[in-house]
Amino acid sequence: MSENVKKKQIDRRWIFLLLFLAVAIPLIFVIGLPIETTENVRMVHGLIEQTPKGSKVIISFDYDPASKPELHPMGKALMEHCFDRDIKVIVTALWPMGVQMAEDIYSKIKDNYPDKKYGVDYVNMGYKAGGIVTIQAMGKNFRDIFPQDMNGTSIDELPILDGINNFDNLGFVFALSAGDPGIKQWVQVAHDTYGRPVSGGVTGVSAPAVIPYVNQQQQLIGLLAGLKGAAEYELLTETPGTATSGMDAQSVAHLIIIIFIVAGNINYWRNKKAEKKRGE
Amino acid sequence: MKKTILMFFLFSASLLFSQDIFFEAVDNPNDDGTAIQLRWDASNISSTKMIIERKDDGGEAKLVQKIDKAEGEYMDGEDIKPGIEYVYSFSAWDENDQLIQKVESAVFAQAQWFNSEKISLLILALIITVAILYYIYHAKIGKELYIRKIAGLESIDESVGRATEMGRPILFIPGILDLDDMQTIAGLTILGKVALKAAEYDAEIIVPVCRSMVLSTAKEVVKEAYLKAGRPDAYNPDSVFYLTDDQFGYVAGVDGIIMREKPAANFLMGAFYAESLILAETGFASGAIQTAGTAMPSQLPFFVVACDYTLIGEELFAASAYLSKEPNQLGSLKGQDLGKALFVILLTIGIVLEISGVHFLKDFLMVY
Amino acid sequence: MMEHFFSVLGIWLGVIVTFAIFSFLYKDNPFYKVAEQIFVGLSAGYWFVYTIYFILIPNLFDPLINDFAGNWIKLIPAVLGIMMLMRLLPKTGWVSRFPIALVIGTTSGVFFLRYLKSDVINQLTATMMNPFTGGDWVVVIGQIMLVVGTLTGVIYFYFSKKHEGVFGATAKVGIYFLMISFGAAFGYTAMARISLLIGRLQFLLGDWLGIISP
Amino acid sequence: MKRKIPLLITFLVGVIIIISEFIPHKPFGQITGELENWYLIIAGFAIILGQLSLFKVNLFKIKHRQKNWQFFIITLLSFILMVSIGIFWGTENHPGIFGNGETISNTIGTKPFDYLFDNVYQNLQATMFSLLAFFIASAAYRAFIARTLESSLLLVAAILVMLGNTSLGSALTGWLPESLSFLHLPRISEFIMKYPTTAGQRAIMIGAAFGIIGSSLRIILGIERSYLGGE
Repeated sequence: MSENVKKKQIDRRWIFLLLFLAVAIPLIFVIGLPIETTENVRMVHGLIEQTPKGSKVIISFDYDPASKPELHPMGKALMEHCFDRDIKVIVTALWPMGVQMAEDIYSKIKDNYPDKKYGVDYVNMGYKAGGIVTIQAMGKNFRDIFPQDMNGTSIDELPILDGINNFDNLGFVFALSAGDPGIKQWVQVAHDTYGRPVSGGVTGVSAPAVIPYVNQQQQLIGLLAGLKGAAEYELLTETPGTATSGMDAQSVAHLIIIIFIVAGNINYWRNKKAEKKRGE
Repeated sequence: MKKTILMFFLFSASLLFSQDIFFEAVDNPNDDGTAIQLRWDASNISSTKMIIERKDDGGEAKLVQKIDKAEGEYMDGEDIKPGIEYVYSFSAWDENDQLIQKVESAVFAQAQWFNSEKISLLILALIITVAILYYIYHAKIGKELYIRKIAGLESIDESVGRATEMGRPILFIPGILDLDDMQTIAGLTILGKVALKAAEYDAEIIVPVCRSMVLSTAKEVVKEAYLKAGRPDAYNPDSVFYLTDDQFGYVAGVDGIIMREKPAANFLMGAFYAESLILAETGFASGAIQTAGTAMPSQLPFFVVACDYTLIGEELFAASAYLSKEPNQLGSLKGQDLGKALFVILLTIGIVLEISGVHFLKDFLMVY
Repeated sequence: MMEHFFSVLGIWLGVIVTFAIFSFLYKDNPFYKVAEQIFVGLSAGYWFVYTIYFILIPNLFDPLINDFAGNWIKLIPAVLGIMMLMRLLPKTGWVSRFPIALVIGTTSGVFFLRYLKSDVINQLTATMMNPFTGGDWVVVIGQIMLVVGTLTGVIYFYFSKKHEGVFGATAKVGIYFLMISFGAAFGYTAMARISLLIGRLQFLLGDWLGIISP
Repeated sequence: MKRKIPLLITFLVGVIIIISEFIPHKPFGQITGELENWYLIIAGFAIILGQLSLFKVNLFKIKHRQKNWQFFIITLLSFILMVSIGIFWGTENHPGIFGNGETISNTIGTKPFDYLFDNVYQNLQATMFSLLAFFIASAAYRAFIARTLESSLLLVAAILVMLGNTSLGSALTGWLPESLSFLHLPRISEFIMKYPTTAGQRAIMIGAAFGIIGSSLRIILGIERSYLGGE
C-alpha cells in the first residue's frame, strides 16, 4: 500500500535536527507570546482560594524526574499558593522519587516564607508503596500507614498532624500524577469513597484519560494538564516560572509538528497519485 | 439517618438556645461508631480564641481542637466508642480573655450494620456478578455464545495472503510486557491464529520477543499452529526469538529487522508504551500492511494513524475470546456486555427523566 | 572550594549522560547502552534503598522493635514478605503463592468495588443530565455531544450484536467520537513529549551553558 | 495444598474486602484495615524482590556470556553502588549505618546518594523520555496519514488541540470579535477536551472498568488462576 512512501523517504535525523532547533531557538530568543487561562485551571485556582485559612491538605507527589518539566512547575506554584493562603501542606508520595521532588521544591521556596515551620505548616511524610490499597488504608487510619515523617520523627510529635486520623479533616487532596498509581486512585478512594475534594495536575499523556472525572459529580475539581496547565496556573498565581518560559518553545514545536503532519500527508497523496498514473 | 437526626434534636435542642453561635455534634452516619461530626458557625461574634472540648460519659473535659475558622466543621475520631454519650462544648473568648459564650451539644456515637449510602453499588455489584457467573456457566456447559466479528481480525487473511504473494515474511510483536499482563495473553492468542494462516499459506513468520517467559509460550503457540495446519516440518524454531528486555534496545532491534527483512505484514498485538509510534512508523515506512491492537489508551492514537487496522482497547480481549473460544473469557465477556447494556439503558432512562425534571434515578445512584 | 568543584562536576556528569542518551538519535551505540544500563542500575538501587527506609523500617521493623507486644501481628506480613522473597530460588518459589494470593485477593476486592463505583456508576450519573440547560448554545451542543458520544461509544464496545442496521450506525457514530478523543490524546501526548525536551534544553542551555537564566 | 490454600486465601480476602464496604460495623472494617496494612508491607517486600530478581537476571546473563554481557556488568555495578552508598550514609533525610557521613557531605555538598540521584539519575531519566519528542516529530512527517474518515477526524482534532494548547492559538485568533469567541482556538481546544473527548474517553473508561470488574470477580472466585503460575 505505501510502497510509494519509502522511495522518497528522507533521513529522520534531519527531522530530529529541525525539532531540536525549533525548541532551542525560542528558549534563547524569548518571544513572550500571550497565555490564556482555561476553565479547568481556574477551577483549581478557585479551590485553593476558597479553602479556609489554616486548613490542612495533602499534596501527593506521584511522579519522578521523567515528568519533572511538566509537573514540577505545578508543584512549585501550588505550594507557594498554599503557603500564601496559610494552608498547611502534608506531602505524601506514591512514587519513591516523589519524596525528592517535593523536597526539591520546598528547599527552593522555604527562604521566601521564613515564618513557615517544618512540622507546623509543612511536612513530608515520605513514600509508601501499594497504590490504591494503601490510599484506602490511609482513609481508615492515616497514622498506621505513616507512623513517621521522612526524617523518622514520630507522627505524634508533628503538630500539623493533630486531628488527622484519616481523610476527614482535610481541606482537599491534590495529586501531582504521572501515571499509575496517581490521580485516578486518589479520585477513586479519597473522593468516591471518603467524599473529600480531589484535584490534581497531570502530564499531557495522561490528561485525556483523566478528563472524564472533571464532571458534575466533581470527582475532580479542575485539572492542570501538562506544561500549558502549569503555565496557566503560574499566570493565575502570578509566579511565572519554567512553565511560562517554556511556552514559546512549546508553541513553535507544535507548529513544526503540525507542518510535518500536513507536509507528510501532501507528500503521501501526491506520490500516491503519481503512482496511480504510472500504473495506468 | 433519620433516627440520628431525631436523636440529635432530642439531646441538643434544649442546649441550642443561643442565636449567636451555632454549634452541633452529630453522630457520623454509616460508620462503625467511632466518629462524631462537629459543625459550628460563630461568624456573628468577634472572637479571638475558640475551642471545642469534650466530656466522655460525664468525665473530665478535654480539648478536642483549637478553632481558627469562624465557620466550619471538624470530624472528631479520637477514641470514640459506640454507645457512649459525649458532651461537646464550644467556647469563644474575646480579645480581653472574657468568655463570650459556651454552647454545649451531646451525642451518642453509633455503629451501623449497613451503609445505606451504598445500596445502589450493592445492587449493581450483585447484578454484574450474577450475569458474569451465569454466562461463564453457560459457556462451560457448551452453549454457543455469539460474539460479533472484530474488524481488525479480518485483515489476517489479507495480510498473510499478500506476504505469501510477495514472498516476504510476516512480523508479529506480542507487546513488551510479560505474561502476567492480559494484553500479552490476548496477543499470543491472536499469534496462534496468524501462525496458523501462515502455515497454511506457507508464509514465513518472525516473532521477536522481549521477555523470556513470553519466548517459551510464543514458541509453543507457533509450533502448535504448524501442527494444526498439518505442516510440523515447516516449523522453524528460530522464527521465535528473544531480543532484549529493555524497551529502547528492543525497539532498535525490531527496527533493524524491519529494515533488513522488509516484512509484508506487521502485527503489533499486546501492551505497548512509548515504543508504539517508533515501531509503527518504521513499519509504515517499509511499506507493510500493519494491524495493531492494544488496550493502552495513550498509544492507540498512534496506531490508528500509522496502521491499516487497529483493535481498540476491549476489542483486543474480545478478539482473543472470539478466537480461543475459552469459556471463562467468553462468559466473562458476555457478562460484561450485559453490564454495558444495562449502562446504556439506565443512562437513556436517566436522561429522559432528567429532561422531564424527575431526578429520583440519579439521586438513587448518587451517594453524596 | 571542594563543594564548588563537585557542583560543577555534577553538572558535567549530567551533560555527559544527557549526550550519551541523545546519541541514540544518531544510532544505537555503546555510549547509549552504557548510559542506559547505568540508568537501570541506579533506578533499581534507588527503589531498593527507599523501600527499606520508607516502608520496611517505619512500618515493620520500628513497630516490632519498639513495642512488640502491641505490634506482634505485624509478624504475619513479615513472614509473608519473606515467603515472597523465596521466589528467588526455583525450588522454594511455590511458597510465594501464599503472599501473592493475599495481594491478588486484596487488589481484586478493592478493584471490583472502586472501578464499579468510580468508573461505572459515577460516570453514569455524571452523564445523566438534561443536555438542554446550563448555558448558551455552545454548551448545549457540547452537552448533547457528551451524552450522544458516551452512549454510542459504549455501544461500540458491545460485542454481542452484529454491527448492522441502526445498531451498526450507532456504533459508527461511537467510533467517530473515539477518534476525536484519540485526536485530543494525540495532541496532548505530543505536547507532553515536547515539554520533556524543553526541560532538557533548559538544563543544557541554562544550568550548563548559562545562555538562558534557569 | 500448594494451590488450594492460596485460592482459598484469595477468595476469603476478596470477599471480606467487598463485604466490609457495605457493613461498617465491627469487625469488618478492622480486618480490612489490617489486611491493607499487611498489603503495604508485602508490597515493600515485592519491590525488594523485583530489584533482587533484576540482579539475579543480570548475573545470569553475565555468567552465560549472553549477547552484550559486558553492559550488564555496568548495571550490576551501578546497582551495588547506589545501594551501598544509600545504606552506608543514608539519603537526604535518613541516616545510614555509618551515620550521616558529614565529611563526605561537606566535601561534595550533599550526600553521595543524593549527588548521584540529582546529577546522574535525574538527567538520565529525563533525557530518555525526551527522546520521544524526536520520534513523534519524525512519525508526524512519515507515518501519520489521513487515509480514512476516522484517521482524518483524529488528525484534525489533534491539530486543533495542539494549536489551542499553545500561546500561538491565542495569538492567531485573538482578534476575533466577542460574538465569534467560540471560534477562538483555545476555546475550541477546550470544547474538544470537555465534550467529545470526555465522551470518547468515558466510553473507553467504562469498557475497561467492566473488564477489570470481570477479571477481579474471576480471580476472587478462583475461576481465573493464571496468577499462581504453572504446575
